[in-house]
Amino acid sequence: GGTGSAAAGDDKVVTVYSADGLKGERGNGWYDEQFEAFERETGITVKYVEGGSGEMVQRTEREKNNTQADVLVTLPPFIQQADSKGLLRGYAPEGAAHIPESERPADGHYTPLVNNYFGFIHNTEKLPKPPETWDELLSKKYEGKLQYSTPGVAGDGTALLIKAIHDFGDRKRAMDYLGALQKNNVGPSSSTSKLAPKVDKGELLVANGDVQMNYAQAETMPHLGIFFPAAKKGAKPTTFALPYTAGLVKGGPHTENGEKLLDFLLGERPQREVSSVGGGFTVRDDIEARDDQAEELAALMKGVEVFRPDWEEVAGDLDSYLSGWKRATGS
Amino acid sequence: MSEHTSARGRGIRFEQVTVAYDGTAVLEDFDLEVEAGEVMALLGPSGSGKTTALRAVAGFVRPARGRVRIGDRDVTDLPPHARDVGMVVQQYALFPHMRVADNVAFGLKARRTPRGQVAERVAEALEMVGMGGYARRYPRELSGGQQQRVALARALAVRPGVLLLDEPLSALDARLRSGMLAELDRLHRELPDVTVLYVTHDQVEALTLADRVAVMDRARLKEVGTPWELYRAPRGSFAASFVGSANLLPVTRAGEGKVRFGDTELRVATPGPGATPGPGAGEAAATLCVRPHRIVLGDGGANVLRGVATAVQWRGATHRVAVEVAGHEVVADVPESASTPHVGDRAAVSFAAEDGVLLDD
Amino acid sequence: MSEHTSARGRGIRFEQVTVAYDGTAVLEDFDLEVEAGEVMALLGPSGSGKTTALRAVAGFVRPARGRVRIGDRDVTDLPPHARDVGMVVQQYALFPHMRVADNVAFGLKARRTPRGQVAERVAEALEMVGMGGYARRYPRELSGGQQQRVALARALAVRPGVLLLDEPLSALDARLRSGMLAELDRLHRELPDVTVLYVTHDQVEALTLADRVAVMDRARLKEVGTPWELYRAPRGSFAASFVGSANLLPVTRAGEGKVRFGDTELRVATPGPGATPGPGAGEAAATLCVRPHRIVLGDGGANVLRGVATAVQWRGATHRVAVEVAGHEVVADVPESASTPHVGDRAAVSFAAEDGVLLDD
Amino acid sequence: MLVHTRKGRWAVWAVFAVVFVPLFALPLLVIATASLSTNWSGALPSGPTGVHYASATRGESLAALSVSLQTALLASVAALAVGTWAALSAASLGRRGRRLMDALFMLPVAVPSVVVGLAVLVAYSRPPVLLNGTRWIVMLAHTVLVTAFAYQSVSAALARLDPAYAQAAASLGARPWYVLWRVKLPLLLPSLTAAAGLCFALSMGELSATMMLYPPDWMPLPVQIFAATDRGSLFTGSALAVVLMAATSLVLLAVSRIRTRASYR
Amino acid sequence: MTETLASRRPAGPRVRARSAAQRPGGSARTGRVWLWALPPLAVLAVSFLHPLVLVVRESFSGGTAAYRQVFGSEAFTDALATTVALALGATLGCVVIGFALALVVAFVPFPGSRSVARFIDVFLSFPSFLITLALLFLYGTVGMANGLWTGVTGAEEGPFHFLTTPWGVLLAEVTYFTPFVMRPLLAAFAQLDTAQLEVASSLGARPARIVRQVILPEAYPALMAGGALVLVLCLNEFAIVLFTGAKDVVTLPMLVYSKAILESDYVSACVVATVDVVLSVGLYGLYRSLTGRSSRRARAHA
Ligand SMILES: Nc1ncnc2c1ncn2[C@@H]1O[C@H](COP(=O)(O)OP(=O)(O)OP(=O)(O)O)[C@@H](O)[C@H]1O
Ligand SMILES: Nc1ncnc2c1ncn2[C@@H]1O[C@H](COP(=O)(O)OP(=O)(O)OP(=O)(O)O)[C@@H](O)[C@H]1O
Ligand SMILES: [Mg+2]
Ligand SMILES: [Mg+2]
Repeated sequence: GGTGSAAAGDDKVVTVYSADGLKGERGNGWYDEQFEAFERETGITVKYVEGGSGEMVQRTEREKNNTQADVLVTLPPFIQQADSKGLLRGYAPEGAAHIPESERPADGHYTPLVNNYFGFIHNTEKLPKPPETWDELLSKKYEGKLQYSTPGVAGDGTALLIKAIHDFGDRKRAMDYLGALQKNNVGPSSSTSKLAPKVDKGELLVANGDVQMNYAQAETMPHLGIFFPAAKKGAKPTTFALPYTAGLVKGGPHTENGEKLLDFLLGERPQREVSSVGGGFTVRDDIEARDDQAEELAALMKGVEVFRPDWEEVAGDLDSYLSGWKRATGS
Repeated sequence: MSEHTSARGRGIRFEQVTVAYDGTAVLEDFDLEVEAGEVMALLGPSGSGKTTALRAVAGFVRPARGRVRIGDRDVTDLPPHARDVGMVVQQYALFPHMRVADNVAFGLKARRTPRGQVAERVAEALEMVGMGGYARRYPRELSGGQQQRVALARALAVRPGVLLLDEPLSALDARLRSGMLAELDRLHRELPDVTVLYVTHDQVEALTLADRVAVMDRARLKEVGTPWELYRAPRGSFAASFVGSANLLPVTRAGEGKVRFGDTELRVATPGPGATPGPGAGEAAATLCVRPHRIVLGDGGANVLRGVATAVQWRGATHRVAVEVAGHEVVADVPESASTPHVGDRAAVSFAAEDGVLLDD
Repeated sequence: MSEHTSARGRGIRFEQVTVAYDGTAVLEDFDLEVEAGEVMALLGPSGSGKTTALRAVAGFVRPARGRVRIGDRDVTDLPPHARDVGMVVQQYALFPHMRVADNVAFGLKARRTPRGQVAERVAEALEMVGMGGYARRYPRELSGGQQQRVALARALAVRPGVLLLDEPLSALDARLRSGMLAELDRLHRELPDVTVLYVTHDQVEALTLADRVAVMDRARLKEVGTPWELYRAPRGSFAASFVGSANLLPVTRAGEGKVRFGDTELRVATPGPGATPGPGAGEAAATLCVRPHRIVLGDGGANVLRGVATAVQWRGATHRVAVEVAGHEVVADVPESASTPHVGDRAAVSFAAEDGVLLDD
Repeated sequence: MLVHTRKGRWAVWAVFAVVFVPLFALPLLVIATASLSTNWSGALPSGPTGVHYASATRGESLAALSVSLQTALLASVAALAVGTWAALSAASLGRRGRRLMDALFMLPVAVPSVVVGLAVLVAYSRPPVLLNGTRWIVMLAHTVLVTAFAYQSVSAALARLDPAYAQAAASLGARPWYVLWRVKLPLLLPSLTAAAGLCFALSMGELSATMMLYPPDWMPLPVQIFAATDRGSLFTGSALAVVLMAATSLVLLAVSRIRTRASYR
Repeated sequence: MTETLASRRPAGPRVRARSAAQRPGGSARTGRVWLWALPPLAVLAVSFLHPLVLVVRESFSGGTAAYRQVFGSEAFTDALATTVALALGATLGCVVIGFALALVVAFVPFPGSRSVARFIDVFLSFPSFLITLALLFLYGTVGMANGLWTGVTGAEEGPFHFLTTPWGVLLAEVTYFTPFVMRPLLAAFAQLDTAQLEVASSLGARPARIVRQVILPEAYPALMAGGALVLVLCLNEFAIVLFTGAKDVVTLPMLVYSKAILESDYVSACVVATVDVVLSVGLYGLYRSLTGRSSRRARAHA
């Protein structure tokens, strides 16, 4: 992380560019613990830069001529975007075999590290029972009390589009719905994280979020509840995975160390700690976490259908998704 | 020149005014009354507190003690704009971003003079100071004297009840100055109710324009009186030497109407207004004041002093001759036409008994 | 006072210098030579271009035409700091962020005077202007006259070869002023190589301090000469009236040594240095200059004028008596002691033949 | 000195308070309060606590603070030097030259700082100058972003500077650089310190461009504040912000202690 | 306090004579002057102009197609209008409020007014998004202000709903940018010749007139310079807008951000950025020529 001191010995370092979320601001996040353990084990220091999920890709691309990063961690569809720009090179880390194949690309250019799910939040005080379906959100009582992050601006906003398209079955119906929702929507929000305090305060009744983050936030925000609206009455609530996904950067200065880091992070112990320390879900199917957090998280996800968007397609069609949404909502 | 109702008959009164900067008093227990319609000149050495006294009247500085009255109002706590004074400050302080005409119009507009009158009064004031042709200039495009005249016009234009002038003519040449003096004089005749407090270091200005003169020294008032009084019968040696030039001779009293200067006994007609011929007066030390122009060369007068000429200086209309008598330099201003001794010659000078004034100190 | 090598013998020469602001010339075809070591006083009405002339020497303003030389160097294109001049500007321009001592030390440090000497020379300069006790003050904490003296000390401290003084004593009272004049005089005797160009509007200053006086009017040089010449035998009426006061009487020539004023025939001894008794001179109009103090009351002189007293003004050492003669006001300065007529009385005044000077214009 | 009556002064101060409190005091107060709260769900916060400060003064945050301070110090000094130099030389140019300089030095603020960040990154991630991944690129970007402010303040002050002082100095034999150093710059000092403070504070708070640029071992505090708030840790973020502001005000205070006698008041 | 302030005398005379001749147009001299301007220009060129040129070049990398596309989009024109309107409004607000506050601090000082001025400076170091956040706690629908209101009146809802409108952005920008106006103003006020204020007041001018006719013209260059900065900064303010999140507040810098970062459309981002730069410079130029004219009127030749 930011040290302000001179870097350690040159070849005993690895540089990670990562989307934010896995590092604790009190030095107690998943990254914090794992990086420390990694250094203890291998003597390699991790240098870390974080930013928005899209930003990190942009930055890696802008630095192509003098690459600094060895490992890039970000969320879909940005990891796919990075790959399509040719920023990543293939590597199959040691633990990768335990990750379901459907979650990994054939060329092995990237691997999920920590699982996370898209979700919604509601104020448990003013709205004890969360809405079950999308349609309920059109009710008058949500006027000016509902907000979702802007698709195209915030990654989670894009995710909301994806879920809507999935739930409504096709793009047109999803867009029509979002157009109708606009009268209740407060307006764009660049960042999802800003929505949680608003919901907790009762400024908003409903907003979008992600499970790992909201779960962590609930610690300081007592009125926060997580839910997943269903496509229609009676249907199962749905969500999809938004895993933190890592790839090795092509031309990175310490690629070997990067490989070691990926191996380490996908190792058994770090993956076991994903839920207890990170509030997320392990990506390995051979590990079952048993700590309290893991059980609570599992309870949350109970009965929720997890679908898998075609990220390649999303990455390719993102522009048309966005223009469609803009047209529908008049933004 | 008709209306100036607000100005009627308002004098200035300083009551025990003390002004201090950082603890040192630069005006101390200052007591002075300027009567309504009077022109009072303030004379004094550089740094004696003249400007400070004016600033206290204008309200730029708050006395640490004492009160300032204008007319029957106690203005000590009043803001400057409510005091109806006009001031010309020593450094002019023209508004650099306004043209000359706007500078002069400023006070008029501030007092909401009807628009029609403003232009007329501005033109009038500028004409009065001979700056009619410069109305559209900016101050920085004027010479020093021109700037000063604009500052004067700016203060005159508002026709305040009280006019505070801080060396308003110091940057002007003698001719222009006497022209301006005549203008001020004329103005004062036209507006006899205006009270004027006037700082100057020019004797002629003080003597010709002022009804009375106040002499200051080191933050204190030394003496007040009509020019004539101060000139002819000053009380103290400070005022004597400051108003006009003076020979101040250390003498000892030698009986009624007589003093002794060195070896010479001199006759003096006036014992000095405040001289107290007390018990020891017979031998008491005193100071005799004789004006240089009252001293003539030669031994024709009642009192004759003999010595050696040490300097002769031509000063235009006069020669100033210095003669050393009994270890003291006695200065005489003699007409240019008189024949003067050479430096080093023995010379005698003399003066009439009534031209020697015995001072208090 | 020992070293000031750079200063040796450098005069100032204006060669056809023209300075214009926005197209109007404020100094026009100005030709003047100030010799090395000379003190030249610049006299002239407000706005006549005196300051501008000084600024041209200092390098603050570039002539549109003409050259300025200091010594044998053409400095017209030289930056101010390379000219070795010291200047006291009319508005002082003391550095507000420096204490008095630092202000005075500024020029010395700028010229890399050895550190040890700086303090000494600063103290000396401040002492000279009587500001020794104020070294640690900031300029804003000084009175007007004190600021001016600091400005003077600042210019004197560097002992420049050329000293440009723009009304350096205007804010001082008469006593202090004459003290400073004496100091300047002493300084000039000690440093005889310093060339001084001195703007003043004080006659006594000009006459007593200057070796020569240059009179300016409306951007042009009118007349140059020693004070005595200008006073006793001016050529033009402008200089005559500007240097000292003057009665300028319109007369017609009436033959050798005679002129006619109204009905009266007057004798004049000098035909005026440049008077050209040409063919028509017999009846030509001319101006006769008579100094007021050369006129006496009564008919004792060679030329007697009779009229009515119109004003009597007491001016301290003298009375100024105005007598209307043939529609003209003739002014006489008579000693205070003389008895004066009352206003409205018939009065006669007279002057000697040699006191009337016939002017060129 | 403008309002002389006691009543008038109180009236003015009342108006001042009415503008000042809701616009400036309250927002800051909110942040300060938030930094001491455990949660803020209703109109008022609850649960006074100091834990946020405990984490805000942790090693990593302190390192970030020191990074911010160093960056801001270097950037403001560099900006002040360049800006002052530019303003001084612009002042001696003709009207048109001055206009051109004005426009050029204004440009950096006319470009969205995101773009400045990206552009600088692009330009210095390729040979011959490789700055990305080093702290210098952050300092460079900050300098670029704040130079305009230094330039503006100084040239505005220069326009008001009375030429008589420089002239008097020159006539005393002072060479131009000496005049500059002993007369002009001291007279400009109030504006220079104002500009320095402005630059420093701006650099301390810069986020948009820094986000694009900062190398792993040079993370300024605002980035950390952003990271904290962005994951919903508002209160920790607030505490960090309070630390940031406290540090900034301390430095500003020090700068304002550079007393100058050139001010009349 | 007032006494001691009022009593300080100006040390400085203000001789403003400066002749045209003083800046001779000799080409040698001009050349030398430009030589002096060279070092800072070089620094600017290397550190900033060069990257900027890269941006502009990138924007033309596909010919003018990208431009045509950007100009054709409604989102762009809307953003353009919003950006300009917001910037103008915020500039006006900052100039007015900054001038008023600076006046009080400088001329009607109260104990601690200096620290208040410094306090306002601290906003400069505020990451601007935090202001939005703070305003949310204050004026949000369930914020303190509305909370107090409903608490006192018992009403259902408080009266403050402006946060998610452009007014919210305006408020945040005014809060954030006012120090940019105040700082140079306070510096300028500090150098005002007190004697002018005194004389004006003794000529009968009340405070309002003195402010208008004496102080304002003197401080005008500083005020306008501050205003110019704020204008340009507002045109490019991004974090505040980003974090306010209001339906109808999308500005050009936000467009740049979303294009460059999230849509990964660097070329369009460069196009919008270029347009933004041109807009900023254009508005700045317009502003300077408008204010410059009156400032020249106010201080001709200065
Ligand atoms: N910057 C300027 N722009 C236009 N005119 C100017 C400028 N500076 C001076 N002048 C004019 O030039 C003339 C000469 O000015 P200068 O300062 O030389 O006069 P001066 O003889 O020193 O007068 P004073 O005794 O009043 O100081 C004046 O009429 C003045 O108005
Ligand atoms: N702001 C200040 N701080 C400290 N002392 C001051 C201040 N202003 C003036 N003084 C001092 O107060 C004394 C009186 O000043 P004042 O200006 O009244 O003198 P003055 O009689 O007008 O002199 P001058 O004829 O030289 O103008 C001077 O000794 C001066 O140094
Ligand atoms: Mg004075
Ligand atoms: Mg002059």
